[in-house]
Amino acid sequence: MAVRQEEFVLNMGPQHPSTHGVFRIVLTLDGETVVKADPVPGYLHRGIEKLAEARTYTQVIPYTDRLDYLASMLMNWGYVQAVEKLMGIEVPLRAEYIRVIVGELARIASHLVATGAMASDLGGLTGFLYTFRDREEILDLFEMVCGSRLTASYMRIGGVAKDLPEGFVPKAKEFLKKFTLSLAEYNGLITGNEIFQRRTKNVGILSAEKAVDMSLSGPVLRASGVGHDLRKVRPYSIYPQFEFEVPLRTNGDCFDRYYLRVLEMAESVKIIEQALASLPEGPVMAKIPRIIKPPAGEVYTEIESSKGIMGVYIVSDGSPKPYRVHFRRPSFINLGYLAEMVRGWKVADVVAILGSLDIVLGEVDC
Amino acid sequence: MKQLQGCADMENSLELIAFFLLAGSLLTGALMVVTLKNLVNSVLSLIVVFFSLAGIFILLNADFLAAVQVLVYAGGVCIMLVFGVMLVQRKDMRESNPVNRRFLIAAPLTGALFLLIGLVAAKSPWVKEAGEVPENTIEHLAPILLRDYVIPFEAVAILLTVALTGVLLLVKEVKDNGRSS
Amino acid sequence: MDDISNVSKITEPVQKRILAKIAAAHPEINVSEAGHLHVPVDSLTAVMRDLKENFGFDYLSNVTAVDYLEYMNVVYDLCRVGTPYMLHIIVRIDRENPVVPSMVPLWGGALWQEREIYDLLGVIFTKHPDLRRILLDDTWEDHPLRRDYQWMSGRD
Amino acid sequence: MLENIFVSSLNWLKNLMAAVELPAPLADMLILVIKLAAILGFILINALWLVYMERKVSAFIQGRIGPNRVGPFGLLQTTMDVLKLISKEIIIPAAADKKLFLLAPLMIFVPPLAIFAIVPFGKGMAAIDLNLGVYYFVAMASLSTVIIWMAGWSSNNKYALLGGMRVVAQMVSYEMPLILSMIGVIILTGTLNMNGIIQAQEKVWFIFLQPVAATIYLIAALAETNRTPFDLVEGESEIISGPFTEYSGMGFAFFFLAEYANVLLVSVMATTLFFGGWLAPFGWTFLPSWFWFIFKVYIMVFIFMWVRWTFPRIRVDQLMGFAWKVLVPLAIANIFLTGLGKYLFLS
Amino acid sequence: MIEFALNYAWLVPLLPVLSFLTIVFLTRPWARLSSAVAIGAMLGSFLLASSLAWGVFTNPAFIEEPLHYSLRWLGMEGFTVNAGILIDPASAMMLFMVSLVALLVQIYSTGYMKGDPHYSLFFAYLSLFAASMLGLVISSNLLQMFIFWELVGLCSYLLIGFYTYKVSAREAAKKAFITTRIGDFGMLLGILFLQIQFNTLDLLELAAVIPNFAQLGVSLGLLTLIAILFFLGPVAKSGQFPLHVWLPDAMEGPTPVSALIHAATMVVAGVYLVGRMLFLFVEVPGSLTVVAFIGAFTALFAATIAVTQREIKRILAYSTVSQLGYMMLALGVGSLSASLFHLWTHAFFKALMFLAAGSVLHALHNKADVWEMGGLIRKMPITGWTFVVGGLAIAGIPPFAGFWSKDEILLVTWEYARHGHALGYLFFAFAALTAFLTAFYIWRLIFLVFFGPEKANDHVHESPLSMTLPLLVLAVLSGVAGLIGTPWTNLWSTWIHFGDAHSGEPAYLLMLLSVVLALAGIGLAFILYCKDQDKQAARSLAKKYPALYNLSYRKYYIDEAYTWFTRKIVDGGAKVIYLFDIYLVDGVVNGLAALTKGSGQGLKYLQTGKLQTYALIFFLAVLVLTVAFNLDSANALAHLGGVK
Amino acid sequence: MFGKGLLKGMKITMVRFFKPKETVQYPEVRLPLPDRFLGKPEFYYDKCIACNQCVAACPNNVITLKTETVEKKKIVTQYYFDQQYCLFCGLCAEACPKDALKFTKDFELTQYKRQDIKLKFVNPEQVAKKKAEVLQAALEKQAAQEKQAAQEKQASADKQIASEKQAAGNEAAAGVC
Amino acid sequence: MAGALNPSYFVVLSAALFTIGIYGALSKKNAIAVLISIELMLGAVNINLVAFNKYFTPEAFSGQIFAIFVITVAAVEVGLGLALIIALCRRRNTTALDDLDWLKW
Repeated sequence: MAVRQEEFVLNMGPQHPSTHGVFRIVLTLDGETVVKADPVPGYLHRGIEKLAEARTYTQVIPYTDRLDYLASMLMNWGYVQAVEKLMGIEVPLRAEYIRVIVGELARIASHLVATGAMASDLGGLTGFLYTFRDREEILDLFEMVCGSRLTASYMRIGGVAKDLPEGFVPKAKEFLKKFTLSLAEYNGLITGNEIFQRRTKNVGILSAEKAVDMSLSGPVLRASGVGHDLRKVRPYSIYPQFEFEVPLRTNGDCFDRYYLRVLEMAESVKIIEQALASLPEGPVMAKIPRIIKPPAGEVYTEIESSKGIMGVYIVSDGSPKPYRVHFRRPSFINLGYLAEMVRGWKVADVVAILGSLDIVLGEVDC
Repeated sequence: MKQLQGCADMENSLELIAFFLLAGSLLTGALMVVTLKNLVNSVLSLIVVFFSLAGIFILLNADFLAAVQVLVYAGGVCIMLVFGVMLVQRKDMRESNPVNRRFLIAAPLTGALFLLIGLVAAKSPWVKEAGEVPENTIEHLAPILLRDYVIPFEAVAILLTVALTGVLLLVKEVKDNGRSS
Repeated sequence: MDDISNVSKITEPVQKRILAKIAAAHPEINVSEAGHLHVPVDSLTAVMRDLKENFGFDYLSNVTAVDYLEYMNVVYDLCRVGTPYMLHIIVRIDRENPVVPSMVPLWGGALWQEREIYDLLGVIFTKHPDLRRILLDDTWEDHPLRRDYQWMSGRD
Repeated sequence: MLENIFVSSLNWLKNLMAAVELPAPLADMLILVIKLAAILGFILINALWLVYMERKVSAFIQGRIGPNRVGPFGLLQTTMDVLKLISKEIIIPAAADKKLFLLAPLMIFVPPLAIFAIVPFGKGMAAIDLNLGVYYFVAMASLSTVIIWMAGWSSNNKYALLGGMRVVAQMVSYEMPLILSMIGVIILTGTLNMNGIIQAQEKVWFIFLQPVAATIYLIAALAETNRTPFDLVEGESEIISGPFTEYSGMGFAFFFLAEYANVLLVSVMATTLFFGGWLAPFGWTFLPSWFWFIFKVYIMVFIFMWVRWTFPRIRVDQLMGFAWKVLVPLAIANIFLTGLGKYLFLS
Repeated sequence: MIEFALNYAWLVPLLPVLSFLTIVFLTRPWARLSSAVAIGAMLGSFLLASSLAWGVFTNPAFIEEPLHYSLRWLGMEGFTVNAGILIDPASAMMLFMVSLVALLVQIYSTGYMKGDPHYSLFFAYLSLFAASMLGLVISSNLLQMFIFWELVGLCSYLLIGFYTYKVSAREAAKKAFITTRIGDFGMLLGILFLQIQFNTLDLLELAAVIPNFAQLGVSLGLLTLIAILFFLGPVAKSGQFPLHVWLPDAMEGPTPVSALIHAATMVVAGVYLVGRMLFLFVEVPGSLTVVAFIGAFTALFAATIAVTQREIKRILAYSTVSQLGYMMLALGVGSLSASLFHLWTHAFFKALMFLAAGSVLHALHNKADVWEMGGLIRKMPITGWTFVVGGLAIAGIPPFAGFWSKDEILLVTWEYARHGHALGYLFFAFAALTAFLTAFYIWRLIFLVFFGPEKANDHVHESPLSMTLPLLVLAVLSGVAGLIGTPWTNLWSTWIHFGDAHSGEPAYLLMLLSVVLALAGIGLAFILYCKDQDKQAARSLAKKYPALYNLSYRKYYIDEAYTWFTRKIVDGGAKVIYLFDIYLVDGVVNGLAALTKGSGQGLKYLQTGKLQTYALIFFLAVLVLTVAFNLDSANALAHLGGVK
Repeated sequence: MFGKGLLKGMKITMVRFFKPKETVQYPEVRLPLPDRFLGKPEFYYDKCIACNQCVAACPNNVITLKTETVEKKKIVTQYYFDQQYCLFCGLCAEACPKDALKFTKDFELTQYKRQDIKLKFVNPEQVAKKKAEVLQAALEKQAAQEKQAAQEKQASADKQIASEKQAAGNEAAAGVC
Repeated sequence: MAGALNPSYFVVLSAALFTIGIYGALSKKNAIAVLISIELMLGAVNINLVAFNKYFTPEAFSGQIFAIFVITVAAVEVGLGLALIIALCRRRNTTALDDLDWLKW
């Protein structure tokens, strides 16, 4: 309705049901239409980069868990990969396979949260619970592997902490079989729902040029039609060995960003199936010195995390503790464009757009 | 017979009680409408007025009219007014309904008017018709409204349509670029 | 494993060629052994514009800074969308007067990253449209990611 | 025996009053008060039970178990919740309009209560058998708009105000299709009396004669009760809790229970208008009429809950657009067709 | 069908009116639908008109006794106007011709105007124009005719200025409107005089009473005045000499408009009107001579201008002016049938040439300079060859249509001269020279545009079928339309004539002369513009006689003269009047106003503008009045409340 | 078109309505935990060789290890595990060469008092026992004839324990504050 | 019988309501308040109409029907009045009737 006359300021957050954590957006509204938005992050800032400077290389790993805690495996992976590159360590093949398996599982888990949260942001709470039901199974698998459900700390410099436990492979296969059915359920309940489509299609449209300009990455970028997935574009680990597609959508609206994640989950399932089928035997740790002292120098590596490009920049001064660690957090950079994206949309669309960006505040605020 | 008489008495006194209750709330509400400082409160007490009015109508054997009153006024007009108030008055609602200096003249004038009409009403010899309002008003109203008064009825319908259109045109926002929303 | 080495077999020479080309185009750039480009701060904007417009590095992946106590480095990582090629650009700046031209006019993606660096390291980006603290409180003093930052209390 | 259990007990009460020689008007009034008290009790108990039912239904749909600790199967859960809420402090925001803020939760029960007075719960089981039945429902139902708006406005909170504005826009818009969908039924029956409407469905329920009207009614009823997919008024992921944001303790409990009272109300109306009210299906009159009525109402309530836990929320402009561009024209077309049909086949 | 057409002739103009209304109010957003509506209506009109024409021409009774329906339209004391329709052979011919050309032009326009943002509107205007023109043609009454006359003027204005974004188009539209207004003003005065003097405006009645003007007490001088005033209208509308300036500028409109309005139909309305009012002119000695003189002069004058123009449509426009002069000349020498015959044939070949020119412009994206074209016939064969047919027709090469009508005009002029009118020889010379020039400039155009070396126009291609189909139809008509008026089968003059039917026997010498003149013109054009690849001869000729060339190229500086006239004379006069106005008239008025204002100044303070104050006073008054009127009588209160 | 997706969704939820539930009643029913579960840590005193590697491995300085050198052998006298700062990363257990530190499956870590969160794994008896063992071994190694000297040493060790106890008590009191 | 209701009760009630309405209409600054007061006056009229209908022409229902028309017209009036006020407010940023005097002098 047209409540014109005065614009009024609505302080959304830091405690709000759909800001996905402690995050605040100061919205200037005209009626229900957003005129201006000013996102205020930082409520979850813990200074992980500073903390890392006081810890040995290995000790940083548990802290990376706490970046994107929905896909902690991938965070671990991004960090250890950087250190490995700095030191020039060759990771055993079995370890790479395990990394791919748990990494893709983590990607599925993260996308499940995004999918469910998107549904619940739009008022469909049931979808949220359905996705969490399946996410629990992935977390069970993680628990089997490393003893933790959320903050895995599973990867080590030079490999992974432990070999896969007994019974993991069959259980994972069983999960994948079940999960394919679950995907159909999400598509029926959420994707195919006309109300959901009305709420998300052509809302918060992001052009490909703008997405590249704003350094957006991950599903947000690919939903705008830019096929920049590091697993294909700059393959790391053993991704070239697997056959999978990088799904692309072209409209760049909320629906595309949502649906792209659903499609990516299906692709991840494919990758895991292949990896499980061809899992080689062998050690899971490379031979590394007891005290990790990388040579002085700096390195920047990137992996494709569930939210986008996760980059790690490490400066070493030759001591056992990193001189400087910087994480390029995809959520943080993706969120930088929120203010532009929500302008001109309704309050309800702000929620949808924020949900479709899929941010994790642990990662944003670092 | 006596029983019946008592019954009628009872009925009458109940009616009277009802009348005074309704009239009391009606007038209180009306006074609140014109005296309250907050316009929103005024509008909300208008709802009280309309409800009491509906009660009076029921007392006057006009139940259909009472329902119309509630539907149109309490349900429609008041919401419209509330919305209108919100649209035009955004800051400081507390003092939104002030009185101007003219009330110094208006108050005695209206008092006199009331006295005049009251006097006339009190002194008039009311000659009551023998008949009673039939029970089932709606069945009697419908044919009259749609047969004898069909032309005024249609005229009012057209009036409503035209007025609605006019309202839309008036309120339609003109955006800065000259196009209307 | 073979596949991976194949990939790097293809990409590395190309990457080197790109570096050589850039070095040829901009003599002021010093290409290190590890393939990092050391760009003087004065010619940063020009070099970056050239890299974006003529070399096709259209994606600013990462911006950060490092405090070396004597000086500071601002580090940029560029990449070409859809290709594996990346550039690692290092700009040395004065620690006492840490001023760098903002990359926001070239890449909107620098918007928040530069704010973060300003917040945590105190590097000032000229012509940045909205240089405020982003993670820390507005009333916070000093910049915690500098190496000489002393924190008041806490376990570490 | 079962059929008349309520009616005969009331008659017994009447006889008792006659025996003690209470004056007739007074006795009538007393009877009416008793009836209304019974209805109030019915509403409150049902509201409590419906909260429990909603929690169970949502849990079952989501693969959970739901409340199961307090009492058998958690039946006493909501009772305990209400007790807890009653014991909580009533917090009034400093900037609120105190009188209205306190008045709103009290008033919220008035429209449902007033409407339930005319609902025929079974054969001859209406507290007041009003001629204007349906019309009265429409008139009264429009009131809750003002009350919820009152709550939103008086809270002096931006989310509450947004919610209040939404409630006005939404409920006024959806009243149109709601009323228009009823008109089809009224054309068929020729009466506004709810008993009359029920009795007209002896042969066939109006859901079969008026499927379009029934659909429109159900959709509009969802919107009128502010339930998903039309729960924009509360819209917890957008505007926290809308007009109820600032309410705590008992005020909140009132609104919460009133929502279920309203759900019950629209279900009752749906049952009456389209599902034959207290008429037994297939002639299964071995169960009393009031049982059938309650049974059907609960089926309707279940459908409302089912819908709520399946769908996401619609957006404000889509909501308004849907009402004015889809439902209203459809309802008008339906009225036209009904009139035509009646003219062709029944005259 | 014929019966129906005769009875419902009023449907002919009504159908386009309906299509106009439909397009404007209903189908405007849907371009294709709009054009379909317009063409459908026009087709209906055409079918009706053709069966009407068939009915009229096959039934000799109608030729002598026109069909005439009328009904009372305006009526007041001493003044009654009947509106109606009058169908005689002339109007039947016009109906047929107008509806046919309009139909073809509309079909053509679907291709030509494709993609225009105001596509629907264009068809609406065309429909309105067709309706007005058809209405004009069948009007039985001068007032009615005048209304349609103005309506066609309005449509012409709208359509010339159709490209509202072009300054030149807007200017041209204004020019056309104002210029024709001068003539219309005269014509309106003429109509008023007729009404005053003869108390009727019905054409048939006027035809009956005017010959007896002397008995009715109307002086010859007045009648002469009426005739001259009347003639002003056609002079302006048909672009005769002093008021012809608007017609070439009117080419700023879309080409179909030029073809329909400024070549085939509207501009000939003047000729038609003079033809209709011939009974007036014959009564006034000398007036016909004026008509003839102006016609002859215009013919030659415009032809000389056309020789040097560069824009393709401008050449055709001057050609139109010239041909209209021919028609006027024919009327002036008293031959209605020759005039209308030329009108008939001219409509086809000129419409054809305009449409073909439009096709060329369409293909060249509105590059209009003929010097920049060339060799187009290879790329646009249909357009080219139909244009050639048009050129042959206008040049007067037998057996194409133009030959017969032009020959007829030459013949009647010659006979006019032979019958003792000294000026007749001059007219004949003018006509003959014009015939030569006509052939020359048209073929100059053809050679420049369609033959010769190709210019750099790579992407030129033939126009779509919707555009070429009308061209083909018109080409066929240009070829054969004259055959109904050959000296051997002179059907035409048995149908349409004023006074006695002209029974011409073929004047072979004149025919020969005419053909020779035409061939000479074509030959000269061929030598100068086709054979000579570099056009050196043409250029050197222009260089050699710069005065002549410039005079022609600058259109005899008539526009400049008019500009000078309005600037100096009219503005000067206006200035004098202006001074008078501001000092004398305004002085009085201002004085009065000051008086009023002064009194108002004092009283205004009663009006506070505060609504509630008024209401307060109002209620106070009610109260006071109630009390005052009722307290005096004893039982006032009871009386007041006396409800029975 | 409109409505098909809605009906499909309703079908899915209806099917779910009748399917078995996913959740379990927690205190009564417990899901099996994997072996690697990182629950409450447990310290095997006897295995510990006081190498301090777990202390070094912990990113958060959770572990404090107090040792005493008895007869050139390090003896753990106290092992604090400050659970409130633990990240449960498992690096300590991984670092332990003797598997003296392990994480159990016990995940109910809540305590009513804050000081209870800080785990003290070593009780004095164990220390005493260990010390005794070490001493015993030393004694056995040494000549049995130095009984007198050993007796004295035993006495001094007892004293040591007493003071240790007191210190622990003080620390607990400080924790409460 | 003294107790029975007669028309004068209603007429007096209506008079009271009417005068309150007039008072409001004359003395309120806010245009919406004036509009509300006018509604009160119309309500008073309706009381009279219905009361007279009951007591004088119970069978004819003219009073009730007129009351229906009055209610309808009143709704129209409020709608249009509000629209005007909103339009005015947009333009002049005031709802005070006294400020709407730019037609004076």
